Amino acid sequence: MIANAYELIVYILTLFRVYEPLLNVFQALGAEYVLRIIIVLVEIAVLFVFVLLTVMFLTWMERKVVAMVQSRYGPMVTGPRGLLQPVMDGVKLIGKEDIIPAKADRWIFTLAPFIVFIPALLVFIPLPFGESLIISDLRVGLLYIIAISAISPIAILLAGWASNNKYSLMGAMRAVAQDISYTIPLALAAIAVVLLTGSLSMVDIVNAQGGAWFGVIPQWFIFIQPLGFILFLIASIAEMGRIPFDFQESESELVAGFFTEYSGMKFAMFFLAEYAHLFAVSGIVVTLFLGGWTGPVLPFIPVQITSLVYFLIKTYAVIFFAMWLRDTVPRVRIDQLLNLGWKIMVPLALLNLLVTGFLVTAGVMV
Amino acid sequence: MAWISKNWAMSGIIAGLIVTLKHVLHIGNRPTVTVQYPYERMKVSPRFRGLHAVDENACIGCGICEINCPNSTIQIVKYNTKWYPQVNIGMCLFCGLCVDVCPMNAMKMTGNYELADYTRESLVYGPDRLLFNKEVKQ
Amino acid sequence: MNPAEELKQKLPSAVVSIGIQVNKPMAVIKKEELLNAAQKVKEMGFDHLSVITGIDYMDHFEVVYNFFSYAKKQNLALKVITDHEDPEVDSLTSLWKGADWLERETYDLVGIKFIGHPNLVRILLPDGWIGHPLRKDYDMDTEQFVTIGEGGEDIVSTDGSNLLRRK
Amino acid sequence: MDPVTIDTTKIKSIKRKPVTALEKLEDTGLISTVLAAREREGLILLSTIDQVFNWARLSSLWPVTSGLACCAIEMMGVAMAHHDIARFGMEIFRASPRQADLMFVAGTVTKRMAPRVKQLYEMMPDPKWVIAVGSCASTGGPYHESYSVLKGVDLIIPVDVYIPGCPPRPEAWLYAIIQLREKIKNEGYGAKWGLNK
Amino acid sequence: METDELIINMGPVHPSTHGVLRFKLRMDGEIIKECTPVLGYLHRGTEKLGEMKTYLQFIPYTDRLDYISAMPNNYAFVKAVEELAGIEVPLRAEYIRVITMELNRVVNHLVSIGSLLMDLGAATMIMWGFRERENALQLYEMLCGARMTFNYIKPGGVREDIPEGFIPKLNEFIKDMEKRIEDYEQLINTNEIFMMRMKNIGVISAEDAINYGMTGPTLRGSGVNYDLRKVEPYSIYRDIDFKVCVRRECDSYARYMVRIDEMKECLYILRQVVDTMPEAKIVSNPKYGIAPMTGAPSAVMPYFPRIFTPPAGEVYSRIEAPKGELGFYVVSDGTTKPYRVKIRSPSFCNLTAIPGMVVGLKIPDLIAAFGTIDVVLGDVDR
Repeated sequence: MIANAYELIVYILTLFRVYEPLLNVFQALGAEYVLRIIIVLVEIAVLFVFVLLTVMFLTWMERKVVAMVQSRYGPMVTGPRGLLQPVMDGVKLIGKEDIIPAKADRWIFTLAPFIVFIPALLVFIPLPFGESLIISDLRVGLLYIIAISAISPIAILLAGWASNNKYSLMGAMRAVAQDISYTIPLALAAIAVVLLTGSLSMVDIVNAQGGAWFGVIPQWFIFIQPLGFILFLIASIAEMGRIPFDFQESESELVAGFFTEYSGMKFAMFFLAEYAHLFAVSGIVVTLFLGGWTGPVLPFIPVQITSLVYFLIKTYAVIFFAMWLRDTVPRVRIDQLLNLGWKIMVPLALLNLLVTGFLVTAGVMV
Repeated sequence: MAWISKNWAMSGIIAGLIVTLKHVLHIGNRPTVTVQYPYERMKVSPRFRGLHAVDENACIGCGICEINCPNSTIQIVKYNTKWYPQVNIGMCLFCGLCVDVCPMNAMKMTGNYELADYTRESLVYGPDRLLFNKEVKQ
Repeated sequence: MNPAEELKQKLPSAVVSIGIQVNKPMAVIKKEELLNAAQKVKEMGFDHLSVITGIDYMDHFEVVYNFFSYAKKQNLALKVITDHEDPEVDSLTSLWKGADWLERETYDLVGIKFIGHPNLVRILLPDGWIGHPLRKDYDMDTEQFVTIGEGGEDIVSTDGSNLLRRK
Repeated sequence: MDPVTIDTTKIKSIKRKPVTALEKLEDTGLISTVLAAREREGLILLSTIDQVFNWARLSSLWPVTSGLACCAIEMMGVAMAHHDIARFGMEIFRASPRQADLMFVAGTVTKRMAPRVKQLYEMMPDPKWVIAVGSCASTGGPYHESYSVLKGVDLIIPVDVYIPGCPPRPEAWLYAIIQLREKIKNEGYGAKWGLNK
Repeated sequence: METDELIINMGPVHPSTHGVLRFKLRMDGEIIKECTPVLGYLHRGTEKLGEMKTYLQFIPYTDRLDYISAMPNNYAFVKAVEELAGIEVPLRAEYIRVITMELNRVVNHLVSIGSLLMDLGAATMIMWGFRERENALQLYEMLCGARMTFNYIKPGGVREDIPEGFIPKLNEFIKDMEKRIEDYEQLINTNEIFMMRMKNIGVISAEDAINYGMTGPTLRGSGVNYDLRKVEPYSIYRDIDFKVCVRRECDSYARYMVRIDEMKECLYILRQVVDTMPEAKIVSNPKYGIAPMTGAPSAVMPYFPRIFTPPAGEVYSRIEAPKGELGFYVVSDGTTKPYRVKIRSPSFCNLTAIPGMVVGLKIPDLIAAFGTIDVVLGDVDR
């Protein structure tokens, strides 16, 4: 049993008979840890490239889905079916002039995009992409994810404050209020799942959903926790800041929300972070409620590959739902959003938790 | 809470989702309507008011179009021993008054709309670019 | 009986003459009695103030009010004639809230002052614009330019050097 | 052709802090290097970088939302299903000029609006382009006799492409966009800063 | 605790002000304390230009007032001139005018609803609206050669007769449109979030609406049964059977629903007009003006005057434009140019009510209320 990506790399290297010689070389130098560091760096590089490619694909997909709903084509000219469009956008943004407004707080203004971007990457660390495709199976994985996500409001507030623009500040305030009020139902809905599995580790949560009733219906938590799933989905869409809850950048109200004043590469980082967050949150939804990477095992294909494919299919289904919803509904008002969060979602999540707790203690579930 | 008790089913949103999904899947005469311009073109109506054209033989250079133009877009200039209108299409309203008033029916408006250019001066269309010859066309 | 005659019966002192404006009855009102007449007109059921028009006739100004009654489905026009030097009429904002902007617009473009208007400033053109464009003697040759001041307000000047590009 | 020599000592002796984008770029020495390379026609790599950047720029022109008058409705028409500006990757109408590359001056620029249009243009980061749409923006058009209309937006900001029409039909916009793409394709690296002339 | 009031400037270039309108907002947190619209960023001096152009030359300028629905503008000015000069119009020309105007009402409401929904954050509706609008514009292009600025209605008739193949295409459009409206209703009407945003927002009572001089769908949304097409029937509206769409809720949702209902009613009118259209192909008054001299393409080439001098006098004539009551006050001194043209634009008068409507609401509500008022800045600033 291969526990995580590090061991997987070691396993592959051993399979090609290069690990032993490499290890020997480094051991002879007395620097075994260097090899470990190199392998970890390779892991992180692969993750980074994967996230970058995913984000680019997601921006393309978003534009295509919007276009399909609106009976048009979307990007077509650049590359086949416009596939190169996100690359071009990225290259162009690198080549743009980087403006820092005269009245802005220069340091914070520069720092904020990084503070947004780094947690968006860090979230991926305990997220299992497939069987043994996980950077590190933290024992407190879920807690870690929720904690890391909580950093981004701070960065948004920094960005809004440093821009010295009324629209930015209002956008940042709204974003923070929204993030804080929706993290609570999000966490409460997740805790119900934790009660069922008895573990915070993401891998354990996935493994708990591995079986099937009558051999047909998979034992996903969506069937045991339908209310929890709906709450978690709504709260995560709100956390992602997408329509109908996109207050951070509601175009028609606040010009572009907290990144009104950002241009060039800094703006690109907000953009990247937003889509990385979208992918991460969808992945978490899949892991918690839709059985993660579990699925029918196929012969002759390594389980790592099939599980990755299952995971990606499920994740893109959730992402498609988010995009589809975005094209259908208008946005709600900020006070209505907060009402919904505090007066409806939190009590419902608590109720859900209470019922789950009773049932688990009574031994009905699991 | 009262609101959620009334709307817990979210039937309106679900109905909306169904409509948009119908568009995604092109169910029931909801096709993609885009005309990919440089490769495909929409049919332009014969009455379309685009770039002017002046019949070389019919035009008598009377200047009625010049006086009738709402914003003095047209000027009569000399070209090859005869007088012809010159149109500054960068200022033109494309209202068609000049076509309506032309006593010889020499002024026409073609379906040409690809007129974008890099300088303001090149938008002044002199007789050399406006004239056409009926005989040659037939 | 058309409403103009009715108005003349009710307020014989205010109405100078009555006439017809193509197919709408019209009454010419004394300048001083306008507010009174408007009050009466409103009591007669003309609740919709459609438009206020100021016309410059070189030697005098005319201000025309067009009313409509939702209940009776009738039209009525009131006309006030003012002198050219210092055109002033009473404001109808106390009776119709909709008169507010219409009067401001007339003030802006024609230059007729409305006495008793709560906020008689220019509405379409920026403050400080020289002249009232819809007067016949408006100087069309002098170009006026607008620039933005420190607080975002408009500054009008005839010198456009800050704005125009060096060629 | 003689190689262009760059006298770096002169630049350093001035010791001024770079303020504008042009000065910052000059400070890095990139422009002069590229220009020198272009002169010598030796370094293919750098001119390839040029081409890549130009390609990226022409493929993702994000317009700023700045509808002014009648043409703004046709601007919406261009973005909508039948013509679909998104095919060129241009459907991202940024509300904030800081993230835009292209400005459609779509409509009549009145005297009162002119300083704001100029401000909007100045807020956009380099490199940036302007398309003057319709008769009003090109020359003042129908309203060029009016007291309150600016006679052409090129009096206040530089314009790259003019589209005649009142308002131009969406295909005419797309034609103009193709013209602009052609223009960008042939630009040198420092073109927007007026250096390759 | 000391709190400070926040002053926010929305516009003039702001995504949701439908053009170049500016709102000066005095805010207490998120609550609007005072809202002052600042106009004039699109003031083009049309009224002054009207005094400088001849009657025929001024018709293209009327197109550019309310550029979403230009045909009623054309008609309103021409109607004023016709009343002034006492010109009779052939019946077929009146039918064509009504077709174009009702088609334009559909287009206007599509754009209005679409941009309202876009401001609320749902971009799909505007795309669908413009998709159908494009079909209507193709009909217009067939008819008069332009898409938005028509210059089609002339004193004494219309510029050209309808071309062949127009009526079948129009019928197809009507049939298509009826299906599309069902789609729109399914997408929006019952959407819970939409209702939450629109119900009881921007309430204006009937008395206030009348006092402010609001007209059109905004007034009918406040429960006043008033439509100039019924009250003072002009053109052929006397013979057409249609009902006035009225809602009594007085809020933004009612105004939105009035527009949806009116679109359906327009399609109903269009069907009627197409069915009862007279066959005689006379579309201009031959008594008035001179015929084209040579080389007329066909015998039915319309007659309309080149130089047009109505008698001296003044007239105020108004019609029910899609946005409300559109009036032209024309003063003639017997020359070829009008002495004074005053435009009573519906958007300008409807916008008057905004400051009173939004106090105590939030910025998103301002956007919702403003979207249902449906103004076009060309019409407001002129």
